[in-house]
Amino acid sequence: MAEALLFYTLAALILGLGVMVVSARSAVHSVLFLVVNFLLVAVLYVTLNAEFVAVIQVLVYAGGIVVLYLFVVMLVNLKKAPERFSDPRRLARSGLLLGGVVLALIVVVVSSSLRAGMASEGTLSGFGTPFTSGNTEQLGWVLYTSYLIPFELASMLLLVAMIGAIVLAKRHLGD
Amino acid sequence: MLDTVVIPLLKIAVLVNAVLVAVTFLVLMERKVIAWAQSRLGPMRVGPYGILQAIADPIKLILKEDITPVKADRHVFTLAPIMSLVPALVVFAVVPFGPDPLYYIGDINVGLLFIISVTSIGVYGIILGGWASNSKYPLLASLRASAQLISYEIAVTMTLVSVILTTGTLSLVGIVEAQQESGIWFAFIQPVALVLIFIGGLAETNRAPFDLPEAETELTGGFHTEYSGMRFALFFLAEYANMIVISAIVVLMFFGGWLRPFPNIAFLGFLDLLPAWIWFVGKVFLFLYVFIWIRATLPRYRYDQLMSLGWKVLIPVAIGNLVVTGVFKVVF
Amino acid sequence: MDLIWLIPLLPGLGAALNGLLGIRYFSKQTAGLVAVSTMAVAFVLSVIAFAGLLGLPEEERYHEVTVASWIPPIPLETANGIGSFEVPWAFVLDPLSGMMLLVVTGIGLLIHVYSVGYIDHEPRGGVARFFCYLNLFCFFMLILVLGSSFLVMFVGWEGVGLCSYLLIGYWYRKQSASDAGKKAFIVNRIGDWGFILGIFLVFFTFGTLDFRSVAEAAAGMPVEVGFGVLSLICLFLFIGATGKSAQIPLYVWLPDAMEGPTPVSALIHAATMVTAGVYMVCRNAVLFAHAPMVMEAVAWIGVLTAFMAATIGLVQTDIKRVLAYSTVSQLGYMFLATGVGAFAAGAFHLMTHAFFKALLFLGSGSVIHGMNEEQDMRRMGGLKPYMPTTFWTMAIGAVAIAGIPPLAGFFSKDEILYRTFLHSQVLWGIGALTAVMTAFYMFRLINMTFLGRYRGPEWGQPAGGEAAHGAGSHGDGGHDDGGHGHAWHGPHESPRTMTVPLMVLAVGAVFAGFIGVPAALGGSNVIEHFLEPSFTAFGAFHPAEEAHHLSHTAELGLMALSVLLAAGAILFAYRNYVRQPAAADEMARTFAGPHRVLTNKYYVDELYGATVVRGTMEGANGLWTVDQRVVDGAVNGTGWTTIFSSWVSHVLDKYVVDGLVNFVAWVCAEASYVFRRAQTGLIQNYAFATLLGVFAFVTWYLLAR
Amino acid sequence: MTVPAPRVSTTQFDTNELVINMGPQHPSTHGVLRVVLRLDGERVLDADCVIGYIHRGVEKLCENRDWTHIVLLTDRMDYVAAATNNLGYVEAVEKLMQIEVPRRARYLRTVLAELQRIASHCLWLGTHAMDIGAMTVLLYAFRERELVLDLFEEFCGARLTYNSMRVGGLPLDVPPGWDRKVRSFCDLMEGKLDDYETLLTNNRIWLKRTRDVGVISAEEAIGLGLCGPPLRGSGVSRDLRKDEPNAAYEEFDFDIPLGTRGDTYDRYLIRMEEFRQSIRIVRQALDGLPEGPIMGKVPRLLKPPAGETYHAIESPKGELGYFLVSDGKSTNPYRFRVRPPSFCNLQGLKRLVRGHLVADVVALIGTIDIVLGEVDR
Amino acid sequence: MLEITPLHYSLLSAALFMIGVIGVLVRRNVIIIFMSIELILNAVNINLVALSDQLQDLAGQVFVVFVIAVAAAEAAVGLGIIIAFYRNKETVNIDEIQIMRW
Repeated sequence: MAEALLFYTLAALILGLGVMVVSARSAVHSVLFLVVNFLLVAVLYVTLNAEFVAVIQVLVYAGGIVVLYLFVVMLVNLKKAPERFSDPRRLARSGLLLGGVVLALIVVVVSSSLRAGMASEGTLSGFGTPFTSGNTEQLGWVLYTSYLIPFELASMLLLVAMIGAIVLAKRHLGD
Repeated sequence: MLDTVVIPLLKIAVLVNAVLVAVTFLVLMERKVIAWAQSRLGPMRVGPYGILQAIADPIKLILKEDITPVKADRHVFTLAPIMSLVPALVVFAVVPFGPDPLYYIGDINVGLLFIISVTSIGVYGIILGGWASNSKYPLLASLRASAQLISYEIAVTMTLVSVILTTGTLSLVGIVEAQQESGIWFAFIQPVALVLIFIGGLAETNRAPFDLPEAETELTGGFHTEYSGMRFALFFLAEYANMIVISAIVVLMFFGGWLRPFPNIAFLGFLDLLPAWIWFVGKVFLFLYVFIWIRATLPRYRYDQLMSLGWKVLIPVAIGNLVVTGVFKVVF
Repeated sequence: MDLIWLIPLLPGLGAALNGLLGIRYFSKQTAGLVAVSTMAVAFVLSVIAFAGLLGLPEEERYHEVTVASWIPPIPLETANGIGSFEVPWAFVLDPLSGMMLLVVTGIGLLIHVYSVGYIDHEPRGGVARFFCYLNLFCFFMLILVLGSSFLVMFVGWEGVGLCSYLLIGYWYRKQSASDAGKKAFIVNRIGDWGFILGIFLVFFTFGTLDFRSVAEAAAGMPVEVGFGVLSLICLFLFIGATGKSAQIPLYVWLPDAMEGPTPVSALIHAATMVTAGVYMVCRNAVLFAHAPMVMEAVAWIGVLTAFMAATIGLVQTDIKRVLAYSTVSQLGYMFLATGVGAFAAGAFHLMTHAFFKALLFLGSGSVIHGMNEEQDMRRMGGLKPYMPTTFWTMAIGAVAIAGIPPLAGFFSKDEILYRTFLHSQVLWGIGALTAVMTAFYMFRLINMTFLGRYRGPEWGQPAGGEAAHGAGSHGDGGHDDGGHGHAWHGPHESPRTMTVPLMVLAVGAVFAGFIGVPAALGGSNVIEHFLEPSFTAFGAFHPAEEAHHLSHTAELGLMALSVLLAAGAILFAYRNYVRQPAAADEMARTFAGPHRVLTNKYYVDELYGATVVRGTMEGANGLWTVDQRVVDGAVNGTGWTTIFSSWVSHVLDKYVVDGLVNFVAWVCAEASYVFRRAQTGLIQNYAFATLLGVFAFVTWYLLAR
Repeated sequence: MTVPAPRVSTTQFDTNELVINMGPQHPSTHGVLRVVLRLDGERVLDADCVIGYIHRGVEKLCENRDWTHIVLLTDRMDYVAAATNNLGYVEAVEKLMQIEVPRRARYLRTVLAELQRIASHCLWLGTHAMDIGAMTVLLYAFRERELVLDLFEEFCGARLTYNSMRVGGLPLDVPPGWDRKVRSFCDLMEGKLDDYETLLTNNRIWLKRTRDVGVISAEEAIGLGLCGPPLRGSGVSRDLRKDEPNAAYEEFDFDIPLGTRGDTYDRYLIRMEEFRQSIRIVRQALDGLPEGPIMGKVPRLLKPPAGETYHAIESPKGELGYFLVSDGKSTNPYRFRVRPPSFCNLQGLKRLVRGHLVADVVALIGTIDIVLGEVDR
Repeated sequence: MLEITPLHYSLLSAALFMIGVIGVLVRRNVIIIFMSIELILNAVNINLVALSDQLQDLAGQVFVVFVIAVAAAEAAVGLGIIIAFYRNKETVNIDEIQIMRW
């Protein structure tokens, strides 16, 4: 009961904030909604016994990436938002249309896949590493054994991205 | 219901109040300590030896007019101090004041990561405060502050990893217990890490000599130039609460938390006459004193020097420390 | 004596010190000290060497020292088959070079000493530069004198020419001085052209350049009756000599060379360098003796030069120019002597002339110095009370050059005239007339300068002194302004460093002649006897043999005549310029035409300007035209041809090759108009298309299952 | 370090160029100076000083006072070094009137001027250190400055605007025992100086903030007309106390410290050494303090002969010069003009800050040691 | 309804995904488009974590870690491009980023 309440509350907030992110006029407000959204998603992760992922979500997403967005928004600091020129009704219209299309698509996919999944419920659990709450150690173990090479590749990716970002943002090459 | 809801809520209420009161007295302590360092007396008028100044200051701030600049983004302007203070208070949820579960609200297995991630949220308060003021000095200061905080956070996190390697746990209670088992404070095992975290802590709390975001002489008041009244007080509270957090982390990780000195030497047992939480608070205040002492002594870094210190000294040293720790861990 | 190579080396060392270090670091005193001390040591060494030479028996007085090899043996074609061209660095000491050695080092030393005083108001670097040049000059002059072969001599010959150029142009900021330097240098080049052709011919003829070998070979040849190869050699060599020794037609540079500092004029353009030509002829006496036609030419050119220069000297008013023309004139005497075969007399006159002409130049320098750089005699007069030493020493010099016994000039000049008389009365007549004129213009100089009324600028009060200074220093544009910081306080005697050399030279001018007292006066003509080996010893030829002697009485008569004429000229000059100053002007008015010609130096400079200089420039223009039209025309024609052919290639490339390529591109471009409509550039369109694609795919997937 | 000329882009849009106003209300502009900074990020592209906020027309006021009354107006220019201002003025008038000053008065003037220099430098040290963030030094320096002010108070009764000198001498002799107090102050001050240096001289952060900041070469310093410690910091030996001695300076033995690099740290070291040299001079003056009158022969009504004079002394800030013209008829100056060192040194600020960071601007304002009362007059 | 099944999480995820897609397709501000992409990634993460819990397989959480790493890289490079573009054109309107069209 409490669990359901918590889930519905969180889901409502997450979706509401998502809508706010997409529809906010000011980019700064958009960023703020995004932060709160991510924090709530982190709470959701905690309910799903994924404390480590939750903390990472807060640390990397909320504490790192979104700060970067905020930085850029402040740096760009537009006097006029690009949407000022566009027709709000066109926005709503196309948004609804697109929303319908996408929602239909997703519902079809999810329901069909779930139907397939329920059919073979017996095999749903039992493969992979079973875990309990407080699984950080296990996660580390998996990450550094089975997924070692992808992990290293991810770090490589981050390094390349870092260098690329510096090169792109540096004002004068050769300075 | 009692155990899961009422007692935690009570603990939270007590803790928040305790922190806030501690902050007001910390301000008084800072004024007094610096005054003594500078051969003057400090506040002397309100109450005996100015002790009641700690109460007078908040009253003054609450009663002052709360000004919102015309051109400011009002919502964000209001939100910023709150976003600054809340993470500072939330962190205390995992800080153990003693060995007994009574002394902490929760001991989660990723406690240390929790602290790091929550404190990283505190940046928003500063950035948004500077941005929302719609004024040049605060904007400059907030850009400085955010860059500074993110930079030093990397160094601090890197250093924490080496401590985690030593303890094998992310739980703060676990870290203290590990020190009890090994019978020695980690300050002696990880001295480099201690220094790094202390310096990084100074920078993360914007304290001298890294108090650039609020360098009065350069940027008038820093990111909170346009703030007044209670909203200013919230920033103020957040800063001092953060100081307490950093001191608490340092004490927990390097100075045995609530443990008395030499916890395994029996004949010093009389030291246990003092309750554990007194030891903890005493150590925390010792470090707060060091913070204040440094502020009275050192000049301020320049922005570029600060950044080069962070990136070119602290981070490499932290990585080096991590590597050395790892090697020791593997070899022994 | 084996150390004679040190003698040139010492001034060379001094020059190197002053030149490399002195200009930057030495004080004036140090620079002077270095120069003077090296010269003093050189002089002492010379005296020692000369004494050693005297100690040898007469027939062995030829000492050759080879210092180092220079040009290794190179086989070259000569008249007598393949010869070996080899020249060592060898120096020779014989009576002739010994005498010259003493003259160069002795007089050089005195002039160095004098220069210390004279050059004192130059800036520091300038002094060192001056002494560097002066020492360098002595270095080359001594190489010239001591060289044992034509080529070594030529090194010295060119070196002194260079130093002469440098020193004439010492005040290089002054236009006239640098022009004079260039003139001297270029005129000398013409002479050097002759000299070097002579050297080629010598080598081609004899297969060697060593003086002694050449003389021995030449002595073995018969005296040429007509104009043979020896005559050609001698003619070329004599052209060289006329250049260096300022004879017709190449004398024009010497008067202009007076733009240099006075000690330079004294040393180079009176005492030493200009006599190099005479010395060279004397050195090759044997060769010349075998070419009588050239000898005759030498004699005539010499006497004409002497006469012409003397006439010009009569009317010049610049004190140094008078002396310059006098030098030219005296050099003419020397060539006259060599031309008539009296080499010893020529060399003797060279030596005595060095004394009194150096004396006169230095005296004039002293006057100029005392008169604050004033050179015009018309602005002098009555200087005797102000500068007694200068006056008396200059008077001695003038008497000596005028040929009044028993001073030096008398003996040497009368020896020449006597020998000329033996050769040809016409030459003697011209020579005697020249002697008279010499006496006249010398005393005109003395009288105008020292006697009579003072005509120079006023001096006195400091303020007036400034004005006088301003007026008096018109001629010293080459000086740095700092040099004359002090006001001029009237004519004054020169410092001791300048008067002492004057007095020493005066003593020389008085007594130098006594080594050549002729037999007619009861002497034994020591000098002629002493020099004889240099002209004859290594050959069988004795030029004096064929000459017939006059009686002593006749000789005495000739002497008396010339003395009387000289005395008369002196008196005439005294009357004209001291007793009745107007008489001179009157005379000039009476002979207005000749006076103008003489004042303008026979218009020789203008003649040269119109012919030689202009001719050269026209020729150069002509050559330029040829270059422009013919040579460049050919090149441009080639270029034009290339351009045309490349244009043809370009047309092919552009319309044929590129046309194909462009056609393909055009087809592509036209085709793409249709397809590019799909590319809106709006990312969201693309994203939407992607989304639709995904939707379609998933739908198909679900339905198809 | 040479600062390259800032690249001014016209074609390319620059996201970070920012113009900010520093002052006139700003904690580090030492009064009411306004600096308009053009920034590229944190880097200063250009700076313009706007002055005149406390212009009171001192020069014009002086032309309407008689010669004696002017002394107290000079107090109001460099109000932290009033005694040296008085000294320059009265000496200028004495030069104009050719008044002989008694030896005792000249000695006492020297003592006062040097004590004033110590007080002024204390103020500079405190504020300079405060600007860079070392707050304790400010209070230390003010503590010692207080002692100097006490000495002045005992001498003339005032603590800031002393009005302490008269044309021809001093208004009054020092109280008995004053010299003993000055001596004990000197002894105390020496120890305190070591305290300051302990806090700053070898402090790594202080070195980082001042070394190679605001470097100016000797040629540039001369070209900008700098004077005082900023000039000497670049190695130019120019101190009017040595070069054109006034008061009794030629009778004392002291050194002129010179810098080598011309940066802020050198200027700091120079002023620290000047503290010590001032103490040295004060001691020598007290040792040789002659007895005798303190006023020369001066007429009741000062009426200098017609003429003009320029007299400059070395104030704590640099060359402080007075140009006075008297018409010989009235009892007022016909023209009164001051060459204020702070004004001249402030011209160097534009050059000094270019290329540095915003944080250095306050350090550089501090290092040239201005007093706006003197700049604006 | 009161029992929370993976279906609930999937639907939440799908809805969030939809919001993100709409943001990407509708907004003109490039920065907001980027933020919408972050929303999409978060939607995916929710799904991964939920199914990881359901299936008791840590691979889902590992994937989340990788997704976050990729998101960080994407944000860094993407924002670098935006800054560079803004510096040249002084705009972040995606409709104006079309100079490579034809």
